[in-house]
Amino acid sequence: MLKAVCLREVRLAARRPADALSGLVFFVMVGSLFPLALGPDSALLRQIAPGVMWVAALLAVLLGQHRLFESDWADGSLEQWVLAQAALPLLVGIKVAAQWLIAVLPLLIAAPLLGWQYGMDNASIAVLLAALALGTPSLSLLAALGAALTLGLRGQLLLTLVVLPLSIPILIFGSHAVTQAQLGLAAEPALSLLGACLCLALLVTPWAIAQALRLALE
Amino acid sequence: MQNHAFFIALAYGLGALALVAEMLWLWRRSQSALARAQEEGRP
Amino acid sequence: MGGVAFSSLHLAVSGWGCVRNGRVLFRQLAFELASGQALVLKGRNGAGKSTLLRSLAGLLPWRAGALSWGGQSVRTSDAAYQQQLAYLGHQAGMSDALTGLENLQFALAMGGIAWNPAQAAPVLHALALNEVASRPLGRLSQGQRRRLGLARVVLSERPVWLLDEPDSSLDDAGGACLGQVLAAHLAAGGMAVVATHHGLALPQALTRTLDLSAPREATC
Amino acid sequence: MNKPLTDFSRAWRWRQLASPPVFYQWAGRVWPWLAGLALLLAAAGLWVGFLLAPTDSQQGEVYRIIFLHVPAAWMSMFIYLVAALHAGLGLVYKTRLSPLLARALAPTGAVFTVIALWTGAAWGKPTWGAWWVWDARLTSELILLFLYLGYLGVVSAIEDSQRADSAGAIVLLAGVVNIPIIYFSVQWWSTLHQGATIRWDAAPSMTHSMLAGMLLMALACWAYSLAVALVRTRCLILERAQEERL
Repeated sequence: MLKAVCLREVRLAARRPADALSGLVFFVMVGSLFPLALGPDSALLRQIAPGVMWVAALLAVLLGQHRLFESDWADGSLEQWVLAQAALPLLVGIKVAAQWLIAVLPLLIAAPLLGWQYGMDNASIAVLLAALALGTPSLSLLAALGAALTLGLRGQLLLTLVVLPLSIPILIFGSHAVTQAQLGLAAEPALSLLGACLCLALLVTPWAIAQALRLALE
Repeated sequence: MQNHAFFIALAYGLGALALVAEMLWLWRRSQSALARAQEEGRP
Repeated sequence: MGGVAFSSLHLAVSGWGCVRNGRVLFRQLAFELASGQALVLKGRNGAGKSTLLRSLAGLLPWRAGALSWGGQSVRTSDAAYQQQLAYLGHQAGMSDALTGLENLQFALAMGGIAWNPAQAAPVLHALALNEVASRPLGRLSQGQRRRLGLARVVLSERPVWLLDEPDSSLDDAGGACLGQVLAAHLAAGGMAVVATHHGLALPQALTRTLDLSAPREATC
Repeated sequence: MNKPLTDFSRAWRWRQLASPPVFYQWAGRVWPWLAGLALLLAAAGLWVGFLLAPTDSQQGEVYRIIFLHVPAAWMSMFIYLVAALHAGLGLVYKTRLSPLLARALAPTGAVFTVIALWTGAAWGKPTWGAWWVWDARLTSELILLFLYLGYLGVVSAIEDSQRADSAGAIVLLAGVVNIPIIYFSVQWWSTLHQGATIRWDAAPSMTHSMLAGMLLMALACWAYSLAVALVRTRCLILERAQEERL
């Protein structure tokens, strides 16, 4: 079951690489736009780096996931998922995890490059990576919830309206962890809070997503 | 000190405006719902 | 063809009513179905055939009435009941970007069935899918997609088939093949509910017909 | 929220109210009284607030915005919780009335959130010298407005009313689970980025008449919210009945 879902997601991503990589491209481009708009003042750039990176990552995840269930819904696969042997929340969880590996993990690989562009030191980049690794799965789950709730509806604005308020804590904890590291202070409290948010998201969202998908099928 | 009156008026005026707008909107909505219900008989 | 025999089964529906988009499609619907029997749903467009099938599949909550499976009452999304179902809707339930075989393998894995080429080959052959199954689904015709959907249902080894116009966009040979597949499934002790506008090539003794555009008091 | 707090003895009759036709009749009888009560209480509250309460020694007259600001902020949070409670009931027990109540309450909650934000801004400009400061309470209130907008957006975008109710309930419940976290994170964030402009100790020390004015206004807001929610529920019941008959 786990293997089948992952294999399918990987195959789909391989057949349509543009969809999978759009989040990465968005992340890098938005990250590169800020210095162009603000000027090359390295002290300023270093100061805004955590915030910019986190906002860019948040928007990239939202953009990448907003059509997560769209094609499955349109071609009837989702109906088969409901009738599958495994429980729907489990399947949904696996799908989101696979999508995170495919679409969001490249962001983490690209994040150090952006970090160097902004003049961050290596220790803060390590914290940035840890924070992104703990925070983006929660963002993915929330975005998947938004995608399931707005399945088949017009307008992408609705998804952002639903998901952005819910993702504010992750944004705050995530960028705070990096800021702390830049100031040479302990980042662990913020990282543990991110981990706690992830645990909560893992516990709650798969069921909520499954419920929303059932509603969309009615 | 005298421009405090201005801010108080601003706060209460726009607050009242928001509530009145909500009530008007609701009034029109209930009128149209009632009218349509009476076209088709009692609820 | 399937090679699986099902033990005796019983599906009963009583006093059913469904509402779709605020409109009552049918009420006080009742039927019973045992092993080896098929129910053919007829009716004009919009009479509620698809709605009935979707609520039988537990995808749509029914508004009134009861459904019992093997004598036990079933709620809307009962996992144990839903795992007895093979549902074929208007779409094949397969992804355009994957090949037919990949789609089939995935669908079977989701149903908890290991892919067995020896078992699949005769089914694919009977449905004339041998050549096309390795092409991406997006390049297949509607009829070929329909056949792949049928192959999924046949290979799913599930006792209750819910087929929503399986004969749409099938050619004559496909229609005949559908009849054979259904007859084999019924002979193995399965049951089927099929919505169709055309007749099915099935023995009269095994099929009942429910006309949803007829007055609702008529039950079967 | 939808029930009168007066007749505890007739608890069994409350259950009947869960049926939309009964509720429709009941709400029709009750809402004019509530509206009248709201007017009376608001008049009394404003009278106490503007004529009886003394001028604050530090802020002068401008603190009188508090009589609208604080009740509106209370209502905005409370209505969200009640709406989420009803939405959850509707989702779990499939009661027919609960989702309607949630939908009827949400717009009023959003209006109160806007009022709280607006009066906060009008209060902040003369006292802090800025229309907006990134303070924890203001920021949380703004996020609450976003949550309301998300709910209203989802509910109005979905055509099928059953799906709209349930999807809206999921949005509301997700918000409720998240509100403590949001509140905590924003609190944390603002203590870390403490701006120098805000001094909460500059808030007026309450006299009895100030407190009385605020409580009267809060009760007026309660009565207003109840009345408006009842009327809106009546509208929704009528609209649903028409939908079903189509």
